[in-house]
Amino acid sequence: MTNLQSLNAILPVVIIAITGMVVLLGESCLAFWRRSTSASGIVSFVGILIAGMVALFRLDQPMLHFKAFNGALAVGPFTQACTLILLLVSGLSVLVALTYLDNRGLNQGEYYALLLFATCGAILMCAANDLIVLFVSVELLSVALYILTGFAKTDKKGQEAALKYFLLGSFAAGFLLYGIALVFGGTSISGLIGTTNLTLMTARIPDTPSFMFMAGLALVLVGIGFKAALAPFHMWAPDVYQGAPTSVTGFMATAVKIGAFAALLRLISHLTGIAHFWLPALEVIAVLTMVVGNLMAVTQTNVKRMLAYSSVAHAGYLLIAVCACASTSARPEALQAGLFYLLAYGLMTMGAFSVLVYLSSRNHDCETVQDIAGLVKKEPLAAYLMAVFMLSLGGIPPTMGFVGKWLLFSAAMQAHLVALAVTLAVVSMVAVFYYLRIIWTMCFQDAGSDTLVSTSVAPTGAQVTIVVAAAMSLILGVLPAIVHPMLSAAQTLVQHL
Amino acid sequence: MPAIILFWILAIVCVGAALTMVTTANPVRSALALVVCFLTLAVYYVTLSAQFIGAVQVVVYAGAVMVLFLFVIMLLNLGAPAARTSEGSGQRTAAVALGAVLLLVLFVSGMFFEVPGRAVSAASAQAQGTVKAVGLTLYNPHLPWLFPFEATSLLLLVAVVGAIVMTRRQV
Amino acid sequence: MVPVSYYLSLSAVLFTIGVVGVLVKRNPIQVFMCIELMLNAANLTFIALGRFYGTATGEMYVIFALAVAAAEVSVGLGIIVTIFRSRQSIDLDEAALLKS
Amino acid sequence: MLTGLVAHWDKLRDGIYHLFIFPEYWHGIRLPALVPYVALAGIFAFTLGILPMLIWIERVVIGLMQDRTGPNRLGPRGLLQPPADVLKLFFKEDIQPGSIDVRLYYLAPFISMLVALSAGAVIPLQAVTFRNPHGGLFTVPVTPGNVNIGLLFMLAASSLGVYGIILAGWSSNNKYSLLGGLRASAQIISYELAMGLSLLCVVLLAGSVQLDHIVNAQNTLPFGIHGLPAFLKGSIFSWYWLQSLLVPVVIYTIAMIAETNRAPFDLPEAESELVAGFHTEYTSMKFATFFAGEYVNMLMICGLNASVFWGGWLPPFNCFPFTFIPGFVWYILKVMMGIFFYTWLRATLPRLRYDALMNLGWKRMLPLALVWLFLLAGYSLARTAVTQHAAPATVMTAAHVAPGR
Repeated sequence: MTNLQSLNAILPVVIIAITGMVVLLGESCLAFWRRSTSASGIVSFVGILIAGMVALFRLDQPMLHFKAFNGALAVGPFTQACTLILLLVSGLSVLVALTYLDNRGLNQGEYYALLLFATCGAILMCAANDLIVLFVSVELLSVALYILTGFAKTDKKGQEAALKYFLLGSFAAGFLLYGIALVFGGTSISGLIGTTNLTLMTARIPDTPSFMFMAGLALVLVGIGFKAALAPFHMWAPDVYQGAPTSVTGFMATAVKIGAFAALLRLISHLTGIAHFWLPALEVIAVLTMVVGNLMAVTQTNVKRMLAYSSVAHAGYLLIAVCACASTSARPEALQAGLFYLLAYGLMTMGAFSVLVYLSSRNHDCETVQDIAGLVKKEPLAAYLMAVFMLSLGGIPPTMGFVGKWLLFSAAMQAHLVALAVTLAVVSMVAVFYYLRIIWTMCFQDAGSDTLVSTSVAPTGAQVTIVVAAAMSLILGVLPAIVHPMLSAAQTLVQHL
Repeated sequence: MPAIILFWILAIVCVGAALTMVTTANPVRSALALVVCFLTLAVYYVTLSAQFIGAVQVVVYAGAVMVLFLFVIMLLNLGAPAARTSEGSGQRTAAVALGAVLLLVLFVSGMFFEVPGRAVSAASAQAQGTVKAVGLTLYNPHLPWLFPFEATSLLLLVAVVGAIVMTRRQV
Repeated sequence: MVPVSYYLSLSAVLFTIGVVGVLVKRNPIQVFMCIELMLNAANLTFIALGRFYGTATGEMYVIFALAVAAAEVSVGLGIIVTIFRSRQSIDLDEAALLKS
Repeated sequence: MLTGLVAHWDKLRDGIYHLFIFPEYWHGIRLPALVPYVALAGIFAFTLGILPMLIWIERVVIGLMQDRTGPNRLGPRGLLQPPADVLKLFFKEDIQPGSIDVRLYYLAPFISMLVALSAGAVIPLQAVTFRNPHGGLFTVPVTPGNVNIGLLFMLAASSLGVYGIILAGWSSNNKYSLLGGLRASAQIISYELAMGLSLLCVVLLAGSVQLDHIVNAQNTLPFGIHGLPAFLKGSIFSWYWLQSLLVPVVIYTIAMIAETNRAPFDLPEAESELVAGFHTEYTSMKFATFFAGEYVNMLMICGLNASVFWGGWLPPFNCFPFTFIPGFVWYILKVMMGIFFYTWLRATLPRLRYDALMNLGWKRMLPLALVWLFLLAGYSLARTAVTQHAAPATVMTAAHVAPGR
């Protein structure tokens, strides 16, 4: 496999990166481009669309199961499935941003360029077959997100969120890098130098790996745990989600999680031989994350913070899929469940945040739960679609969230992770409470005194996003088989470790 | 034997500088201690015959990164902060305890480590750290380093754009 | 030659000092410097291991880590300067707008 | 007698050349092993010896350029002025301002001086030829440390020099000093990029970052054209100022002036705006150390210039009168030309405004250097393809044993 063929294999990433550079150049060189408020956004969207087409057409090409760039990347069906999910999410967030930025007078092409580069980072995280590539791509995603978080420079909360996110993110990067260093040392066996290549690593690890390797693995997991906001490393998430511009929060909540969990799934799938070492720890973290996320979400009065804790809880659910990967018999189901849940989580979270962006463009400042009281009378469409997302997040049929949870539950049962399955069932009950509370507030509480003031900006982008996300949540909730080809292709990851 | 003595001298300087960096309240002193720490690390790299990385360590970390830190500290005039009591002693104790556990784990992992079955002659090690050897490895089309290198260039582009976006005055 | 375990132990000490520093310090610039120390501890490990393997592999990791650190520094200091411009203080304790 | 001299000219010349070839062992001492110490002593002595003279030279040159006499009171043509200056600085009152950061305040000048001197550790003065006991010849560069990262070491040393200025500005607790320190750090970091890129152009052509390799790589026929007369080999036309097609040397020269904070880029100590910038609060010997550090820095950075762009110890033409003169003389001559250039600019150009300085660095020189690096890479590839010559890096292995080099 030459490097040119490898480059062809990651064509979607290349397209996205080039689109980002085109946006930057257009913004700085072309006057007519700068005068238009949304040229950059439209170009970005077109770029994502093209990349998505390429990824879609390649989904069922079996020849693409290979390691690109001499083992730096694994470009199999699993990567392609993740790429598609990420492109969907990032396309939607470009649309949301069109509304949000226009509304805030922040329309700068750099936003879209950074969004595109962050998407590149997230896709590369899914494809990374070497820990150092994982590190570089995590940083590519994170550095772009630090800037996007602080993009509204007049917003003090945004600045503060950027600082917190940056400091904790870099802290996590330190753990990740040191963990990689220890793995590099711990994988050396007699006569062979250490490696961080996942494929080579699997062959190197004996049944009882060296202590150094285990310590390194633990630090790597801590680093990824920070990025994925797993408890007890989730402290930054609520603050950052609340402070960041809402359109960024939507992207951050989805893309980072998808990237981090794809990386985690790939990493863990290569380590099933020593599952007895890491499985107990991950199970504890999963239970802790689910419980903490849901319990904290109940007490929140701010919608964005509530969604932040809910995303922590969903990280816990996703961790079930990771844990289930330990069992060889359950691994195909676990991967399928994980991928489906990532798609579901991406759609419904993105949808929920888009509703908030849409409402803020209609001058409803939706900070607290009280702000959305009686929304159904003022903005019926937005309120109903928000209800769809809440039901989906809560895992109530006939939505996508329900199917996802069901898949996770059955994967857990198949892998004999009864404790996790039971916890999932119990905390889902708690979760239903706070999601339904939002719906109840929207429908049955009295509206505040604020009146509807429509702004000059037409929130088309956000509207499209909401409708698309809601429609997909419902359709996939009823007919999950639509994405089956994608998922079954992804199952072949098992054969192509 | 002289190598081990040099190691210990540098280790004392390095750890001392790192501790000073953490314990002093004055950011300028802190930054200077870190510069000393980075310089000793550069000397370590040279003694480990990684001359290129040693030079890059000085140019990038001591020459650019820490100068930027000092520049920002001075620009924001963060000099010596007023004596503060807000640093909770409980949090500090917890942090130190956590650090002790971490240190124990990492020590155990590194303390007894031996590279199995390899004895590298000093001459061949010397040849591995030159600019030429590093370049030939990094840009070798049959090794996996080319791709992360390209990804890093994208990361640097993001950083350049980001730094300008963050600090540009007019919105 | 100094045994590789010496270097690993030294980098463990440096890494731990960095971690404790991040948790203890309240000034973001100092927190950030502690993070830099953590990254450098990892670099020392890479170089020591790579040298004892007898290849230039260790250097590769350090080159990427250096580039990442440089990128983080430029963005991080940008954020710190911006936050200072808007509120004339960067203390982490005073940064408390974000509370539930 | 004269005709005899002419007849035996070739023999005589070879005889004189052989005087420059040393035996490898002399009374059991291996001479090549002593070369670094000789070089260290030489560089140290020359640098510190010429320092007081530099100030006199500068004043005389500026005097000439501005059509006035310059120093003329002490001694013939004011030649006793330098020792008098040194004495004056020694005996001036040493004032320590209040409310300063004492340790850093005293540390700053010494950092400045030490870092500047440390750059001298890798500078190659010339190459000497030795004859081993079997009659074979080999050359050794006269440098304290012939390390394989020489150019990077110079860059590192020049980038550390800013600490002295920053610390002086900070510890003085004076707003002018602080502003000077801020300006200096921003200026030096900005111009380091262009400087590094212009040096990279040379590295690209020479294929090495070891300084004596870079000098040796210039010892070819101009542009590698075959069939040119031999006296052009390693001549002024084959040095890298021309071989890298002029632009890098221009960029380097501008950047080196900014790096050393000299006029017209002496913003950190602009007396019309900042009193004296970072060294406002320094008196007596501490001031003298700063002052000397700046001149040492200039010498070192001109030394690098002479090595990488102006052929180091190579004589301007590879023929009789020039090759007689030992290489280090040519080298010092080239360094002093750099110093003269500094003085020339100082005497003629007004100081830039700060934003103009930054614009020049970031918007003109950096893009130009980047573009030029790409062009040069293409040019070098094409040249290799046309001449079927291996990369210039291999030139250095072809041992050239002309004496005095």
